[in-house]
Amino acid sequence: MNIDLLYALKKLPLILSYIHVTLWISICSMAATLVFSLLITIIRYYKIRVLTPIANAYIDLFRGTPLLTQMFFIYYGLAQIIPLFREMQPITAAILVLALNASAYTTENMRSALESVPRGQTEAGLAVGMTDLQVMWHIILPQATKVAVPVLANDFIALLKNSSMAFTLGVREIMGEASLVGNAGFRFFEAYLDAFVIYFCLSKVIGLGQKYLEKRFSIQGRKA
Amino acid sequence: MNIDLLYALKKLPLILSYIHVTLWISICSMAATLVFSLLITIIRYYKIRVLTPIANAYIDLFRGTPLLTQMFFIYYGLAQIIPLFREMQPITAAILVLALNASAYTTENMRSALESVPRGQTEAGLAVGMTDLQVMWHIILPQATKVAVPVLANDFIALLKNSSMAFTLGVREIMGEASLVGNAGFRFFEAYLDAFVIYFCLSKVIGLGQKYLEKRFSIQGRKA
Amino acid sequence: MISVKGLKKSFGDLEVLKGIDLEIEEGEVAAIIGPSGTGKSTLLRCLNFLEIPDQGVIRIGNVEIDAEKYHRKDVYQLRKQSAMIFQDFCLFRNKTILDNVALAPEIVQKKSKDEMRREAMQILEKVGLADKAESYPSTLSGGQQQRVAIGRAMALKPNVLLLDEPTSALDPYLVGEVLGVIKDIVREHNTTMVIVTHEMGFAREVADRIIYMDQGHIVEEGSPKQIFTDAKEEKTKQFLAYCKDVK
Amino acid sequence: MISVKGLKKSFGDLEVLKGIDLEIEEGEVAAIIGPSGTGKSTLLRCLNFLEIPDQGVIRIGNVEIDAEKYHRKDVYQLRKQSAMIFQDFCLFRNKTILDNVALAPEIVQKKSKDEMRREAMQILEKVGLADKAESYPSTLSGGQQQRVAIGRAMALKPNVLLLDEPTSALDPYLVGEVLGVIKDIVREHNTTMVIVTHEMGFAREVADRIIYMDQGHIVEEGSPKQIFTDAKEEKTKQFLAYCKDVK
Amino acid sequence: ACGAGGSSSGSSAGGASGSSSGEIEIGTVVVGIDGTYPPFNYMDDNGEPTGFEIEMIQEIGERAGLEIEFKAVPWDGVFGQIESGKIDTYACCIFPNEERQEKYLFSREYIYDENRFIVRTGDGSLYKTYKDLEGHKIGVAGGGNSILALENLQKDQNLDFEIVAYNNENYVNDLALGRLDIIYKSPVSAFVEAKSLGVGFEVAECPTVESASCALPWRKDDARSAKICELFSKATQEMLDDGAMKELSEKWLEMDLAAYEPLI
Ligand SMILES: Nc1ncnc2c1ncn2[C@@H]1O[C@H](COP(=O)(O)OP(=O)(O)OP(=O)(O)O)[C@@H](O)[C@H]1O
Ligand SMILES: Nc1ncnc2c1ncn2[C@@H]1O[C@H](COP(=O)(O)OP(=O)(O)OP(=O)(O)O)[C@@H](O)[C@H]1O
Ligand SMILES: [Mg+2]
Ligand SMILES: [Mg+2]
Repeated sequence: MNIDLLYALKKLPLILSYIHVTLWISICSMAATLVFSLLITIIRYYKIRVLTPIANAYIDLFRGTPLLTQMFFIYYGLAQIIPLFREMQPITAAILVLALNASAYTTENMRSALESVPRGQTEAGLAVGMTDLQVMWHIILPQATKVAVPVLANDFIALLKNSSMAFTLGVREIMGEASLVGNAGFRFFEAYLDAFVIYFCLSKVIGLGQKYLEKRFSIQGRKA
Repeated sequence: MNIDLLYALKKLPLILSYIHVTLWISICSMAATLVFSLLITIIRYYKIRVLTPIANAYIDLFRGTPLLTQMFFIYYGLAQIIPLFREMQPITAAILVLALNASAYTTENMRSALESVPRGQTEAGLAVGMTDLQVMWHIILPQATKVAVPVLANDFIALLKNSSMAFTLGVREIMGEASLVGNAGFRFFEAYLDAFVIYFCLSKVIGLGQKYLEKRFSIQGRKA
Repeated sequence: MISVKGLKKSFGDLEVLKGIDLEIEEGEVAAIIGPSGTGKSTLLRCLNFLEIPDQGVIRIGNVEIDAEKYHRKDVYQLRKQSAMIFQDFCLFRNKTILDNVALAPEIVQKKSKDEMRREAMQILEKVGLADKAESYPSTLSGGQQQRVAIGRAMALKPNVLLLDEPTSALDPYLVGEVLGVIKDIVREHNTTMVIVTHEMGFAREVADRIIYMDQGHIVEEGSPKQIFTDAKEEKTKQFLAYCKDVK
Repeated sequence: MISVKGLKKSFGDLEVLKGIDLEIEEGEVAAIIGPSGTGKSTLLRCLNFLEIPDQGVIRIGNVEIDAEKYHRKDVYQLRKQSAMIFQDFCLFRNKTILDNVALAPEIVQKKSKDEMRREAMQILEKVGLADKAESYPSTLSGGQQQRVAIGRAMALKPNVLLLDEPTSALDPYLVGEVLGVIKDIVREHNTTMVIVTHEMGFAREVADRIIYMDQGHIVEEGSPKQIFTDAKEEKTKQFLAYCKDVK
Repeated sequence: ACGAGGSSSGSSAGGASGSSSGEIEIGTVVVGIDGTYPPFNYMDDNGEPTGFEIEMIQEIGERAGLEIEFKAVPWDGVFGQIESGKIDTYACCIFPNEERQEKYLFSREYIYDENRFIVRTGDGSLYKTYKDLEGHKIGVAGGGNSILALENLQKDQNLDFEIVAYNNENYVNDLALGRLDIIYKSPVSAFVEAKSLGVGFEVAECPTVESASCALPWRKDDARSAKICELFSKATQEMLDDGAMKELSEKWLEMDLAAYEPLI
């Protein structure tokens, strides 16, 4: 089990050639997660009738159960009932389920960030005549973002890695390819090392984005 | 793919009989994660020399790479080099790696929660003569906890589900058993349904704990 | 301009406002005085529904709201009539000083961005903070923050100004300046004002009417002269006995 | 008791304190007055190293710290000599009022819990907040919060009290009360005090010495009588010209 | 890797048959593969599928005049893929046990793939009977029926050994590292893996607990699937009869494992 670095290097291009799949799945599901979880967060923040209990049930369901089973039930199970799902490309299904799964986590994290903004900020906004939505957009969200950025970066990095679940639906991506390569010559160390390095670099990019945003949204000065 | 509910019900006790393994792995790694990430968070919060860059590198490494590869390199890779690891029980290794992995996420989340506490709170504590550590313990942590609870609950639920990775090291737990049962008769839907329900219930318990703690730590009143 | 009828508000078991009736004319400046914890801030916050009253009817201009049945839209309308200066300032922490002043007119009153920037700079000059335009609130001294809060409210040119201890962090020189600014506003825009203050000198200078509140009731109202020299109620007299500097 | 030598402090390009020298005797009450944004709060915050000076030496009691080389332990020692009342109160948001008052003596001075609880209740009675003992800061009115801040500082019975506008949210009646409390403390414990205030009447009543600050310098110091009636510097005179109520 | 092997004896007729009408449009037959089970099916240096089963199925396709497409799907997702029609069958040495036959049609078995107790070189003679297994940990692939076979053995003979199930090939690593003393696995694949690891394994002397064979599963209640199944069975039988299977087996598996006599 001595790692053959040369072998790892030789296999890197092959594994790397699936990076566009991993990226596509990750970026699409991140974007969907951002939009969807923001929507749900706002629904819950303003306790909008009817929608709030639905949102809560959704969170319970998708946060509480394994991603694998969600993939399975939605892609295969729903295909039984809803013809639309039968036509669906596996990669689309993977993106959909990943986003649904991640949103359940992310919306909880967003809520916590929103609630960390002192009530006085909302009041000041309302007092100058803004609507709830304007206060949310101009005052609360920018302040909450500062708290949310590291947490969202975590969520996105988790999502990046969860994208390997798409392999279950037959979509070959980096991790799937690594396990294929690893098994071929029983060279798990080498193949996993490649995956390890690739994911590390991709996560690092998210990490750098995180740092940039944290700086950008940090409020200067002693009382911030 | 018609789900045979009776079969699912029949197999539930068998799958459920591994709940103690899942619980043991999860609870141990949660406890370890809590302690370890708190330690790292404090090291970074006070920018303690030497240790801070080490902590940062650790976070980059463990947050940025797939859990599966971490398991592999630590359990099989280190066993090559350090004989101690060869003696290690797989369940111990799983707990160790899970905790190392989760701590990298959790410490980022804790940092964000700590930074959401206004600077004035620290200053007030210092001004009455408290040490940094006393301020952290009596003033900052309790306030940060309110922000952190939903986020930590997310982390713990994710950890609960990641505990299924222990199966990679040959530790049979709920998800592993579900896939064994699924395999035996090629009845994955039924087996996964059982796992789905069990994880849902376990997560619900964490969710209830979350709700309780959120209430407990919420600061009453309009400006909270 | 402002009319309050039967206003009641409790926090849990604590009844803070126990039935307030109040009429304030257009252009009138009313100062509310009274002991700490008596419900002055709460009354002010009820006027623009930041605190939702348990009972009572509030009218500002031609917007009337019954606390027991109202629409969100009415509340928005009510708030558009007024601006408020908070006891603890509550500046927008994520905005520069200039943006703190310019934001609301821009997005609520849809004024042009450039115009508002110019106007906001003028206001900042008036309150002596032109050099801090690009700073963030957290780097300001107490008095500077309070002046931004005043500027933010002024920028809206509202029909009604609600001021909660607007001079608490200001030195006597600035109190004089603020006094001047307030008098200007009233003269120019005929703004109606409700000022909560514990600086009796300031109240006397600025107000047309003094309202003395105690334990959730309006105990007495009258012209400054009458209240400060010839209060009718025992409570008022006791309270004012400590304000030696005004007598 | 307090000695400051060559104290300088900048925020970025902004030089806030431009070389402050100051000596205050044990038991002396010094009031710092001056325009807003002049560095009064910053000076106070430097005294207990909440703001780390760029340069200068600070001594309180027998703890002396040079800003350019110091140990964390020295800073802790320095802070144990003093208590502070913040301009924006900064009550512990996660603690009840009673705990706000009792916490520091318990964990810093290791007093017994039961004893401190009794003592804290007595202090709350003194500042008129006994009924709020179990409330949280966020539910208090402005004046109530300020009184808790005063109580919290008093509970430590420190050698040195640093007060940043301790009466800004208080009505005249309470200002009188606080004045009494401060006089009591000085009499009982011979506490040294540095009070930043813009209420000239209060400064005159309470202080042994008035220090007038402007733009990062100490412009003039002297007894209240001398400063208020016979200031030497032009700047001081100008500033005080607005304080009609004191003259 | 996939779940190889299966349990004890079977019964009933496996293979093809079923309703067939000549009118059915078959199109491309999509064959799922695990792709991680050398030498049966795995990926070559270019990431293309290769191995015994790959070549066999290609030849079946040629003989039956069917177009074949391979698709890598991990074991976890296989049966969803089959049932939702994303793939038609799955090649990974699947043993058509009784329970599985209730759910699927199986075409003609093609090879025997017996699991054996495998140990580090030199230890083979330590385990002469089942009794010798006592006190040891035995690693086994969780994805198959072998684990049931071991459990039955344990129960039937009241033996005291511990079964450790894996969802991957890590039990081979654990045997090499000495964490396990015995694994229960197809010797063919175990030896391939041992070679890659640079360690030596051998088959323990004690006999296997099951005889197992490999076949391809097909959807039931689906005329097209039944038709393909029938065509596959026919071609498989041909290959067994004319020695093509033997040839392939010797090329990839280094011995003749062709399933001349069906087990089920
Ligand atoms: N959110 C709240 N929850 C509970 N009690 C509250 C809340 N807000 C205010 N109170 C209580 O209501 C009473 C009136 O408070 P209010 O702020 O109106 O006083 P005030 O007259 O403005 O006093 P001050 O002059 O000290 O600012 C106080 O006793 C306060 O403790
Ligand atoms: N953290 C900071 N960053 C940048 N500038 C700051 C910071 N803190 C204070 N300042 C600036 O330093 C100057 C002095 O502030 P300070 O709070 O000491 O004033 P002050 O004399 O207490 O005024 P006031 O009477 O209004 O409270 C102000 O111009 C303020 O804007
Ligand atoms: Mg008030
Ligand atoms: Mg100040």
